Amino acid sequence: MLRIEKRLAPASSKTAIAGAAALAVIAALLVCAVLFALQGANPLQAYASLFSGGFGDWRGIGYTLNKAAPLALIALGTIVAWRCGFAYLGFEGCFVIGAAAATAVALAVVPDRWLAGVPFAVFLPICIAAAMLAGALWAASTGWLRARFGGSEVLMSLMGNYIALLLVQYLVSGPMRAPGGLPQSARIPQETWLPLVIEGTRAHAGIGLALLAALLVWVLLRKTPLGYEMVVAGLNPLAARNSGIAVGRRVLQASLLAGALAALAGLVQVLGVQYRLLDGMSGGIGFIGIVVALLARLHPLWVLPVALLYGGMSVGADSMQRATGVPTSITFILQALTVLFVLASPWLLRYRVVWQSPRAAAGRPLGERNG
Amino acid sequence: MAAPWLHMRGIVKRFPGVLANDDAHLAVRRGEIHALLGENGAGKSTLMQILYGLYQADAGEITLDGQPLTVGSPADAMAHGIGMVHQEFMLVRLFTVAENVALADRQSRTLDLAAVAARITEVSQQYGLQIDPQARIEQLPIGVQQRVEIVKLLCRDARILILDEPTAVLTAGEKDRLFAVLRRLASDGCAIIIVTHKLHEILEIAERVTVMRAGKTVGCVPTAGSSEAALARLMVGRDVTFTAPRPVQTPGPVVLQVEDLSTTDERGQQALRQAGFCLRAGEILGIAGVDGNGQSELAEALVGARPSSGSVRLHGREMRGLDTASRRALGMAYIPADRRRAGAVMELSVRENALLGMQNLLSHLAGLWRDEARISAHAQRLVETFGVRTASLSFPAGKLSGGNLQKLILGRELMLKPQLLVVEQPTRGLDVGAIEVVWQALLAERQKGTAIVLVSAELDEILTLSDRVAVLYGGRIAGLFDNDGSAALRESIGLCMAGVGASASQADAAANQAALPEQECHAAH
Amino acid sequence: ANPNKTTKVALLLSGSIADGGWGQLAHEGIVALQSTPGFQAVFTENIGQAEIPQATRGYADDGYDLIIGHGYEYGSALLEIAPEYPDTKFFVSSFLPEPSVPSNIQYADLAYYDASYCAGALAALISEKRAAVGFVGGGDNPTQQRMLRAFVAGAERTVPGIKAAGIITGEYGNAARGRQAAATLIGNGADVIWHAANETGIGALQAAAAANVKALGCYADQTAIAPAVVGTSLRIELGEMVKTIAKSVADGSFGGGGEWHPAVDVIWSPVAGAAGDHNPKIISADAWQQFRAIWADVASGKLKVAGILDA
Amino acid sequence: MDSLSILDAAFLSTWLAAAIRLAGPVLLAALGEVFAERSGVLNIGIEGLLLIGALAAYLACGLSGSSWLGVFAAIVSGWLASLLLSWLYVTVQASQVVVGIVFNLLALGACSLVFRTTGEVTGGQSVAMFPALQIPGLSELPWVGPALFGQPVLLYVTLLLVLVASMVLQRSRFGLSLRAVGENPRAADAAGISVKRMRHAGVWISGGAAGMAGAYLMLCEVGVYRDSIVSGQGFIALAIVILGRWTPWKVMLAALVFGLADALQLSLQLLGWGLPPQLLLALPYALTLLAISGMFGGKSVQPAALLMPHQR
Ligand SMILES: Nc1ncnc2c1ncn2[C@@H]1O[C@H](COP(=O)(O)OP(=O)(O)OP(=O)(O)O)[C@@H](O)[C@H]1O
Ligand SMILES: Nc1ncnc2c1ncn2[C@@H]1O[C@H](COP(=O)(O)OP(=O)(O)OP(=O)(O)O)[C@@H](O)[C@H]1O
Ligand SMILES: [Mg+2]
Ligand SMILES: [Mg+2]
Repeated sequence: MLRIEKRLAPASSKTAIAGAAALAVIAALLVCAVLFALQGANPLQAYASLFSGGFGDWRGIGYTLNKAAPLALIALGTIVAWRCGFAYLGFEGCFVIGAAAATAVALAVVPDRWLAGVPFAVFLPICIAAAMLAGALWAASTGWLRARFGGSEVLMSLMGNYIALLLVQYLVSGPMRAPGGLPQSARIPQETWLPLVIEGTRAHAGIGLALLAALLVWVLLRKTPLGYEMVVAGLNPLAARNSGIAVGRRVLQASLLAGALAALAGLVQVLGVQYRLLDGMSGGIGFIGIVVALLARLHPLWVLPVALLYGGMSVGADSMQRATGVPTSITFILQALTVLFVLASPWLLRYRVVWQSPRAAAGRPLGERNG
Repeated sequence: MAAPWLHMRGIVKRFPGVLANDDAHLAVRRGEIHALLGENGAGKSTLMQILYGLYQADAGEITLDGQPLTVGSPADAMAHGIGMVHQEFMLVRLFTVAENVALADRQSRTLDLAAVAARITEVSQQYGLQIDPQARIEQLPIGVQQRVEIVKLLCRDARILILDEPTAVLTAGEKDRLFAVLRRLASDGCAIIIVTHKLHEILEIAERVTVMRAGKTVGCVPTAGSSEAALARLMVGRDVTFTAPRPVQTPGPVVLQVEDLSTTDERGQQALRQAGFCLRAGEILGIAGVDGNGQSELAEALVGARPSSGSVRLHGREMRGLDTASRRALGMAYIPADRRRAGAVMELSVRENALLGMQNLLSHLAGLWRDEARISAHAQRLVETFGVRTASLSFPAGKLSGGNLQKLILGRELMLKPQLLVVEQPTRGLDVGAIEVVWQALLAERQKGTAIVLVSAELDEILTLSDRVAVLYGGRIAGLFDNDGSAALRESIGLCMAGVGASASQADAAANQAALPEQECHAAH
Repeated sequence: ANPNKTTKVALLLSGSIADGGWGQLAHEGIVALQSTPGFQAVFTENIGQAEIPQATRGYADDGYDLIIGHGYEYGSALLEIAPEYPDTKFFVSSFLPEPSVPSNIQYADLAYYDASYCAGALAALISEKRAAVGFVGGGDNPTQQRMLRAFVAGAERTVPGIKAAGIITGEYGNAARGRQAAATLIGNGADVIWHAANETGIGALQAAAAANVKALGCYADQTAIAPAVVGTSLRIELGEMVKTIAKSVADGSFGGGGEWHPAVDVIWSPVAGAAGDHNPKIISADAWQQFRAIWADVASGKLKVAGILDA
Repeated sequence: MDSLSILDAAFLSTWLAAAIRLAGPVLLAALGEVFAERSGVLNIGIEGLLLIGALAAYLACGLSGSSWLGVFAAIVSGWLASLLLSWLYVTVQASQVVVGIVFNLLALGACSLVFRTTGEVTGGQSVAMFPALQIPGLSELPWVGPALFGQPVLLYVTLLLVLVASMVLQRSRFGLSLRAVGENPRAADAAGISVKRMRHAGVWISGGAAGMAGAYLMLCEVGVYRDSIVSGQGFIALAIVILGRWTPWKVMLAALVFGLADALQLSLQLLGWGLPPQLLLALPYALTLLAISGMFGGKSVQPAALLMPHQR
């Protein structure tokens, strides 16, 4: 007979982990298939358009890449911060701060402003530097508060998000508001837009920035003594300090880098997609980026595939909604369930299914159980 | 011979990849103090945690008074009168003593802290333990915290008390007091199981001792008529030497000069007051004292892990304002007391732990890029030189036994070829075999001319290894002695630690010595 | 136009189609089109600000003939996308953002200020204490600010001596805050409340009901929410708007490149559930008559609200 | 009338009344969250739980016509939803932050779908709401009377619950165990307390309380369901717990601070000073941030094991 029993230790092979995650995704798809059927839509057709929307053609791939780029950048920021023991949640704030800085610089590329007429190759580094600096300082303010006074960065950064969002809301409804005025800035000049990288799609160069960032973060954490110090400081600050690692400084550096990466995501969104600063343009991306990082198990190279999958799924969800006309709430449910089930999937690894003849089961001595 | 009261038979416990208990036995009688002995990793703690319901055995049975007993949880254990004092105290630091005692009290459904406090007072008076029920745990010294643990059990009428390495953090005086309480309890009919690595303590307190090796029980012998050597042989399977000869050698030039060093503890209390001493190459200075008298703070202040005022000079160079990294670069090394929490990174491999502190040396491009080949070679050499028993270099350090982990940390620091080594409690919790290895390593380092500051709560250890001994009391250096190995010395150190023996002249001498300029340092020898 | 061709219409919404107002009314137009021969109509709701470009291009690439961006959020995004899809028509239910726009995109001036002015006038007319009337606004944007000013002008010009005040809550979807805004106005003397804040406005009506002061609904017929106090609701005929624009695309009369200006009585209508256009228990016949006169004057252009506001 | 002056009694009392009304539901949700966090779980999912409670209250009250039945349904459904949360937080030990964030998305989708399919059970009408309870005599007091003594019954229930929560946390065996689990789970485990059971209980309490807070929102403030009804109040509740340092009566004061700032932002518009509303809205968050930064001491007030999973 089939029996489910608890393992001594959770299965830890890569196949087991991937298999459990795949099971989780299938379970989410099955649950939502019922919802589709109840709404009178054909689940198979829905899932076909879910897949083809995000990956089925170049156009969809272009959107997927655009979605993935900022997600990946925020996830990389998460990795740097969290691996250094800085459980920062303020990426929503860094994102909009970075977006605001990028917009401000891009809006200076007009006649009579300080960047009038600079070529893109000059503009871009300046803009990236400005955005990253703004985000870095924003995140590092929390890092500094923690290093200096010992407050919890988890809670502080949650509060910081509101302040950043309200600050940007103030900017777009006040000082940066475009004439004529909706709560948004003027459109940035076309010369400052990120170039498109795939013919016939909207895919912009942001994905290249994300790729580069992933490589750099991987190199930092795996190949450099600095990264080693950050990881050690994250795993055991006390031991790190005793062995001569300046933990406070590493945390501050990690928070600077994390904020800079999330701000870069904001820049990518402004220069690549929105072309202006808007109220509410983050829309939770700072948190989804954290989700991506965790699904990638805080590994910088896994971030890209996970971000692409997540991005593709939300692009696909749009086209699924167009194709089936079901309420968007079902796509919310599908996305949320998929993530929750994947997060829960390690739980499956604690158990295994064993085949056991009934006789053997009866003959087992009492107490000989696995703990 | 009376039938055992508590009997554990054929206990098997598997952890992933480890057979922690393999057919282990334990038989304890009513009113008996029973010791459990074994090398690090022999499975003592595991066996006790099974008895206390924290782990479930894979096989085997437990009987109490001949009745089979199932302990599914600590609550079960307590219901049967089994209580445990863990190596790491299980106290909520922000709670008061009364709240901590009430926490584990399953008897009443309501919370009546006043009644609990009254009971604490009653029990502690009965056994001569002095405890203020309203004190917050974080304000209490270690020795008192342990008393709280015991009172916790007594308030719940525990009849079988398990103590896992209870003396590892206690001073001689505290230990004596603990033993008095244990004897008292035993005479009242309790059974006490005590896990310890200190053979003389076993001979002193226990009636019988069960010895474990690699998860198995290898024997149960009465202590009467036994000796330390015999126990050690039983446990390790070979003869063990208990003394390490400290060869006579003339110390070299002054390495470390400390003047007026003061610092505070976590709570902002003055923990170290104007300490001063100097130390020469090839010399070991033992820092003795009752735990919590500023020893840790002194060590941390020396290596820059704790902000301090005053002067620390290494080879005449002022260290003030330098952080740990810079001080290490200038030749300091540090082995903290709590190896698991402060000395190594449990999640990382042996190889990555061997790298700790050397990450910038074992690199290309002046610290920009890791040099993997040299890192591996370094780790390999460390493991070989210091005999760290590990499955591979990629084995997680957290899964090493205490002794092996200590060897790893010791080796790591010594391979930095430090001029000054600050080491705290180097053998705490280690078995006699491992202690031997560590002592030899420290003496070899002394021979190479390294100056060593040795902080230890073990007076024996200090007297075995040190050339000179400083006693800390209340954050002050209350006495500074040359170690002549005499019995009188041991006595005066003991008195000094208790804060009574520090005669005015000695204290003055210490204070003077603190201010000694370099030449007088020479003259002192 | 080819009579055999189906016209494909897509409606994009930032909020929900079940918001009981702005989104729901436009969605009703889509539902109507779905049963109209010659039309295929779909919608996507809850589109975040950042998703607008992608959602719009998705429909445009799928070959939709008309894409309606419902709300100010779409103003600039669709303006940027329209030139890429010359064969697709775009419509945004908000003001013209720049003087000249491509010929395949149309904006709308939905007579908000005219309606607000009339609402202010009616509020003042039905105020019993004739001391103060109040307005609760939604998002903090110039349209809402100007609606507030139109409301104030309508009230204070119609009943001299009355004071009109308003609070812009900053959100369209926060009913609890809408309630407190209205309660604040009532506490400071207002005895008639109007709102233009969608779900936030529901809270405003509840505050009026709780304090038993008169209220006027907005966007949809909101009589049911607080039957005892809502005298009438100014319903905005967004369903009609959707149908009108869709038909103009189908028959080729789409007037792109500028702004659509329906008169106030075309795009707004007073409704009060079963009671018809107003609840006589709350609005006296006399007040209603005076309001109707103002309404007609504004609709005919005899009374120019824009002129008053810009003065 | 020229009543819009800041020193006017009407201005002050309406400001205070609005503040208290805004504070009520978040205070209730925050009280529950105190239990979750005191046990070591940061339950970011209360935003979603509030929404679930609001919908349950709307449906139950709309179908039965009884407000109290609405409250009951909200508590039960909040608790049911928290079963999923506590399984993920405590049993699976998935990242609490991520579970909470994603749960909020799930709750929004599910509530929206349920509302769509069940439709307007009331035909667009408000459900039966709790009226403001005028406490005779007291509610006529000048300045504070209407604000303090003219509120719906659930506010008084909430204030009572502040007292109950205080007593339970400080004076009961359950509270002691819960706090121990949040401070030192290993010690609690060794004392025979089931860490998991206490944490499940903490999350369930926050589920029930957040559900009830949703009912508060629905049955005292809004009356009809919309997807946007909660609009961030769950997150404000989180902030309030922090500002109130995990202590019920301080949480109550913190809720009042938030309510006062929010209501002041509304009231000040009547003065026409033209202050950017964002400034006042950001104020309580900035205050909270400073309060938890450790700059003013007390860095260890946070439950020591918050966010830390426990394994033997
Ligand atoms: N939680 C665990 N997971 C995996 N292995 C464990 C665990 N606990 C103990 N072990 C292993 O079980 C063996 C026995 O450990 P145990 O703690 O019982 O030893 P011990 O005799 O108490 O050692 P020490 O003298 O150092 O305290 C060790 O080899 C250890 O590696
Ligand atoms: N989480 C764990 N996973 C695997 N092995 C563990 C774990 N925790 C402890 N061990 C093993 O259990 C053994 C005993 O642990 P214990 O905490 O008693 O440390 P120790 O070796 O006695 O050192 P110390 O006395 O300094 O605490 C260790 O030797 C270690 O190998
Ligand atoms: Mg042990
Ligand atoms: Mg040990």
